[in-house]
Amino acid sequence: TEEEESVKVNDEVSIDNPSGDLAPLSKKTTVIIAEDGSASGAGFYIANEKGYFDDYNIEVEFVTFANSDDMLPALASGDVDIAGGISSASFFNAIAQGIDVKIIADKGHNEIEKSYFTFVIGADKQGEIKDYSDLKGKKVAVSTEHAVDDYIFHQMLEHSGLTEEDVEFVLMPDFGNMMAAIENGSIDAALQIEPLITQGVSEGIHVRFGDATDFAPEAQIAMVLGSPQFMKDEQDVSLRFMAAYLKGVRDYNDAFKKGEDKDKIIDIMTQYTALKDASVWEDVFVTGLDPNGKMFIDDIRNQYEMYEKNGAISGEFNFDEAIDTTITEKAVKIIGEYE
Amino acid sequence: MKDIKNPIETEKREWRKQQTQLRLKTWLTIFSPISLLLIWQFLSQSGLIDARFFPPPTAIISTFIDLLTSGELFHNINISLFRIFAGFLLGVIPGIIIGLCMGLYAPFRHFVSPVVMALMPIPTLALLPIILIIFGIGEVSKVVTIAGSVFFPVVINTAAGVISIDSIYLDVAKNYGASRKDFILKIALPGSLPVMLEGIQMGQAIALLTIVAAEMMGARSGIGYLIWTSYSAFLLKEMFVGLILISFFGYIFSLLLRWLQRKLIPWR
Amino acid sequence: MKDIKNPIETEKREWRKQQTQLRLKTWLTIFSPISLLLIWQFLSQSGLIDARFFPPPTAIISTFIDLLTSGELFHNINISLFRIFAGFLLGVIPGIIIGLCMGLYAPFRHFVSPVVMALMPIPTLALLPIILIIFGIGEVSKVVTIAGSVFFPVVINTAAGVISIDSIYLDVAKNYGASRKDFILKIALPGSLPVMLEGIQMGQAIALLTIVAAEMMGARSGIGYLIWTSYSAFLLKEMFVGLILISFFGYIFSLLLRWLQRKLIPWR
Amino acid sequence: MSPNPKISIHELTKVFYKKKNSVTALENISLDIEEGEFVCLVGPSGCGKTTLLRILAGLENQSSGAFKIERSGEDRPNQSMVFQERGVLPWLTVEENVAFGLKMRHLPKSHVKERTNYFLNKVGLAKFTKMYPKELSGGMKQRVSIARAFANDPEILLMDEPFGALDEQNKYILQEELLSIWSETKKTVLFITHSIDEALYLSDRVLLMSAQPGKILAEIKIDLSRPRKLEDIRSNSEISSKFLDIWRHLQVEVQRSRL
Amino acid sequence: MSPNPKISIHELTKVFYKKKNSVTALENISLDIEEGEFVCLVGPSGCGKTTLLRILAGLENQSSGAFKIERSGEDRPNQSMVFQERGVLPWLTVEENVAFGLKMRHLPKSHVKERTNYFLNKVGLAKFTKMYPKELSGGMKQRVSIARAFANDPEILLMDEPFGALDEQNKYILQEELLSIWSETKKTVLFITHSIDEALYLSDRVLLMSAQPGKILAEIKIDLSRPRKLEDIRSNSEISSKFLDIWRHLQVEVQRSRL
Ligand SMILES: Nc1ncnc2c1ncn2[C@@H]1O[C@H](COP(=O)(O)OP(=O)(O)OP(=O)(O)O)[C@@H](O)[C@H]1O
Ligand SMILES: Nc1ncnc2c1ncn2[C@@H]1O[C@H](COP(=O)(O)OP(=O)(O)OP(=O)(O)O)[C@@H](O)[C@H]1O
Ligand SMILES: [Mg+2]
Ligand SMILES: [Mg+2]
Repeated sequence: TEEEESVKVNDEVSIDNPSGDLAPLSKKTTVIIAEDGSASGAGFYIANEKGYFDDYNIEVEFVTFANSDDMLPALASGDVDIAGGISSASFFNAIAQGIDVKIIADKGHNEIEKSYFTFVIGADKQGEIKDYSDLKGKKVAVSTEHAVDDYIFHQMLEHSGLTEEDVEFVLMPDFGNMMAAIENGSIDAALQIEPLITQGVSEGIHVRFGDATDFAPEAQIAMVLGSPQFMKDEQDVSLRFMAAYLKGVRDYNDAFKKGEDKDKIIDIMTQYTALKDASVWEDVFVTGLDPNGKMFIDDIRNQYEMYEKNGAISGEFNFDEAIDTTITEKAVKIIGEYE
Repeated sequence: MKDIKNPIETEKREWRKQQTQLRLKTWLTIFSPISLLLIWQFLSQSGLIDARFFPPPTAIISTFIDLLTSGELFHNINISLFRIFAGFLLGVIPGIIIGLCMGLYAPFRHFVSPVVMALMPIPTLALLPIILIIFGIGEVSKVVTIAGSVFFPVVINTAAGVISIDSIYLDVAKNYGASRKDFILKIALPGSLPVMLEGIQMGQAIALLTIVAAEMMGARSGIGYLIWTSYSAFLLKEMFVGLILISFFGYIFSLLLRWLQRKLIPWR
Repeated sequence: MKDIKNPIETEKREWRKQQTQLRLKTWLTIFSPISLLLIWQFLSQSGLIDARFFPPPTAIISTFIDLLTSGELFHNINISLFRIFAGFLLGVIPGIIIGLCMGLYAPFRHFVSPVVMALMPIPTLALLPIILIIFGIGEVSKVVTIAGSVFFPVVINTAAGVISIDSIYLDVAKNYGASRKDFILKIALPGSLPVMLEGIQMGQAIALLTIVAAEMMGARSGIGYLIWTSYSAFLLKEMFVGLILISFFGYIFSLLLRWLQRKLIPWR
Repeated sequence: MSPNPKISIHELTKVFYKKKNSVTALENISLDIEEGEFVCLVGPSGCGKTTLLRILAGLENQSSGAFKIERSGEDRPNQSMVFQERGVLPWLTVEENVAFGLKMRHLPKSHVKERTNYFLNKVGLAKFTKMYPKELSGGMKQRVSIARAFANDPEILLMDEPFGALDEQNKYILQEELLSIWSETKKTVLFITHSIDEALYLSDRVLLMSAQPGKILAEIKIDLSRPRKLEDIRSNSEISSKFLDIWRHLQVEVQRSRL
Repeated sequence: MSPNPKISIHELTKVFYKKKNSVTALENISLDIEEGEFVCLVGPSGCGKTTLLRILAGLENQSSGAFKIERSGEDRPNQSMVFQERGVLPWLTVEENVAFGLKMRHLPKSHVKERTNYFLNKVGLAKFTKMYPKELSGGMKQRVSIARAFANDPEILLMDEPFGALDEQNKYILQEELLSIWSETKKTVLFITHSIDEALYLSDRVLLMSAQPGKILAEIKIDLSRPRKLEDIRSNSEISSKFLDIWRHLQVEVQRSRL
């Protein structure tokens, strides 16, 4: 549109720049990132530690929220520029209310057979629950309603041929609580997340139960969200931010997929996340982060349609407007495709 | 030198003036929340405050009516009231018993009070995981969460109430040969009642403050659940309905307790 | 007929007996938390309670020392103490001013009290999003969260304190021709101080209870942050360190306030 | 003195001991009180009057010495005390307060009811049975306290300045009432007062106590006929000289205790 | 009567009106008090004594009638009141309490200091200046209250049963002190009491009030020479007969108010 064109973006590339591509910003700019302390922020952490943001004269500041829904008001008001969130009805509702937040890049999907976000069952339930259909009549804890957790839960039900009535859905907003609830037998299974999965396994609380990619191989779990001001009015910054972020994600992939410089990356992860034990990082199924920032957009649309079908969406809006990957694509073009 | 005639007329006029003032004050009490709501309505509609985050009162009321007619609200209110009442009782009764024991037996008091003092400042929110481990996710853990936060003010005030009983009443009891049981029932319990009831009043306020936290684990209904799921789903009108309900019940409960106070301590 | 000789000796013996009992009670007060910790240690080590959820005190202490030596803890404590103090002051000072005004001016009281009563029962946790919208994610919103919960007990008790001043003192002030300013400074303020300080004490307790909620949004440090991120990451030893810190500061603050009470109302 | 006094106190001493610092409140008090006698104890503030009463009432232990209250053989409590104004239990109604002692002894309901009503009538509170003490005037509260003590039917009555806080007119009415009940029940009474006039009006014998440490300085027999009238006492010059006697004694003691 | 009395009260009436229900507390009180006179007001409980004093003190408005306090022309307050025991401000020290009236008038610091010390010495509290009321006995608190009123140097002094709650010996000591300060300062004093003995000992004139509605029934001049001694009063048969006079008057009123 006209408005977008009016924003002049300095996207000239020169090898002489500290980054080897885009020129640094003339003025030091602070970008505020909202996090919930999860490992899926790896791209931000690594880019920060490795100086990719510095190269563009960007300074990042992290703030932590209890969950991604709490970030929305802050994102809408411009208090934070970037947030890591999950797709949820609340996100779409907020957009419908005029809070113009954009989904811009991948921040977490399950790797085939190595899901970081998947079901676990109580360690003592292994004899009882062998197949998804054995969950019939069981209590399963899910951390949100009308959000990606719920969506995966429903995918699982569909896959196993069960209906909503067959399984008792237990809403439990805290993943830590799920560990406690499994341990004392309050629930039989839970849709749990790394690194709690690995921790719980090693402590004998629960065991992995199948893998989420069995029934939802292409589920988009977490996304990078951008504030409207940041995406529209500060494209100089957002483009550089995205370039740096993707460099961080690529280092992450190099480390966990190719084993390059793994110690350094794990060191960074122990610094930024609550999991301080480097040896445990060797065992966890890490979050899948696409090196080109690509998302499963069709899956996000499926999720949205499910929330709408369940009556969780109030108000009208155009789904496509919620997704804006132009900056990400431009950044990939500038730093090149990942092999 | 002032000189006024007709004493009764003078005082009657004075009294009428006072009555008018009293009525004015009652009007102020009614007018104040209404004017606040009107200001809110105006600010919200005129866009001076963000209507996305502060929907105008009329919109909240219409949401309220929608929820009410759908019957959903009644269910949520019922379940929350049950939890609040049960949690309240489960906090108050042991609070009174342990408080009385603390007041009556100095060694017990010295043994228990450091533990009470150490546990009291710990936030309910931080205790949720421990409650969950011990009591599971059922109704019990919600009731226990509320009970836990009600317990402390009651136990502390009951013990303080017993200790603060004027020693002359202890002398009276001793002089008239009260047995241990009679002493507890006729002196310690009624004597500590006024301070104890203050603790219970505080406990009631805290029970309401805790309902959201209590309904954060494994709940599928309740006012607290309504509030935070509405917020999580960014349905702010529904959230405000929940907040107003809490505030309304706070008012009802404090009326109830004041009534109870009048019944239980008619001698005050 | 009983007959005892040597009155002073008898009483001396009696007094010594009492002293021993007093010392015993002090010992009980120290012994009680220690014995509790020992029992916990035993249960946890022997596997009678789940050590993964209730790590033994020794393990918690060693985690405490680790955190302490890494310097991380100091930073968290500092920032939380700052937030608590700032929030406490920001709640107490307007609380006292508005409470005094409510106590002194009946129309103001009638206007403000319905609003205060309506807002009081609303849980802090439910107000977080609204606070966030208004005050952003910086320090301000954390301080405001604490201030908001401290404000209510202070304002209510200050107003009650002013109202409860014995009318004879008002007569004294009037009889001796006190001006409005003198009346506020010499009668209303000192007269309401004891009840006001009870409100402040309650506010202090609530400030601590709120720190976890306050540090749930946009924080990167603090004891509350330590508690809930530790728990989210299932690092229960760290969580217990946080809980113990809260409890410790609760103790310190109540000592401080008791000292302040002695200084401010020496006439009690 | 009769060989079997109702109350006999023998060399009673009370010391309050607190960390190196000991106060002798009573020193070698020896005293006999006859059955049915009305004895007033007068002395400067802090001389140990209350302490003596509390020892007799079993609320405090003596440091040395002994005392004995002769039992009549019937099932009645040893003593009952009438406290100052605050001794009425605020959470019990007038009726419940009067019945308190009887209920503590778990006597049959009908008996409790009967005695309570009898004494409520005696002190003129029959119309106020269901009221709480806060609704009563100071004088009415003291009536409750007196009715409670008499209803309990003890061997002896101990009264610690029961009328100290009342105004003179009310005080006089209550004194009259007390004498009337006393003359009916013929109880032995030990009565503390600050008022010489009160002591002269009420008692058979006035005991004068010294300032700390409390000793019995002198005793003065009042052998006016009963029922007494205030007019007689005020116009009787012998009583006037007794008043001045006691007054001078106390003046000396008060001066001494102020030095 | 002199043409210019210090206090002149003319047909003062006070009605308490509450929702259809009106109580006439004072009815047509007319009264003159001379400069330097010590007048005692005696009457049954509830007859309106306190109400009269409160009207004079400006704490209550009369319903009809008028009163006037003659001004001496100097810069001094109209009146100061000595309240019952509770009138001492618990949060001020002895010194601050005595200085209270002077400070409210914002007098120079040195002047406040001087007058405060003078009256603290007068009532024998010089050693207790920094103490809080809770540490004082009842008698000492009344001393503070009296010193505060006198230090304020008002045109007249109003005293509402200042010694009502004290024991007899302390009461006598304070009465002596009061008379000594009064004779020095020559203030006009209106003093309420329940005690006939107190009225006889202190005043130049005793005013007798009737039960509700309060009227002045009679006045009795006491023309004993000063300084007076209790011994003289007790042995003086004229005073005895005045005592009985007042007593009978009050008896009638008390009986009347009980019906
Ligand atoms: N529990 C106690 N501990 C220490 N000292 C005490 C105690 N009770 C009384 N005393 C002291 O014993 C002395 C006598 O006190 P007591 O109360 O018997 O006096 P009293 O004659 O009743 O005085 P009053 O006429 O003022 O009531 C006083 O010096 C008092 O300080
Ligand atoms: N504020 C008031 N409202 C209504 N009635 C009042 C008020 N103050 C006093 N009265 C009534 O006026 C009458 C006189 O009261 P007041 O206190 O002056 O009596 P008093 O002579 O001082 O009695 P006492 O000797 O007991 O102190 C009483 O009947 C009382 O009930
Ligand atoms: Mg005594
Ligand atoms: Mg009066």
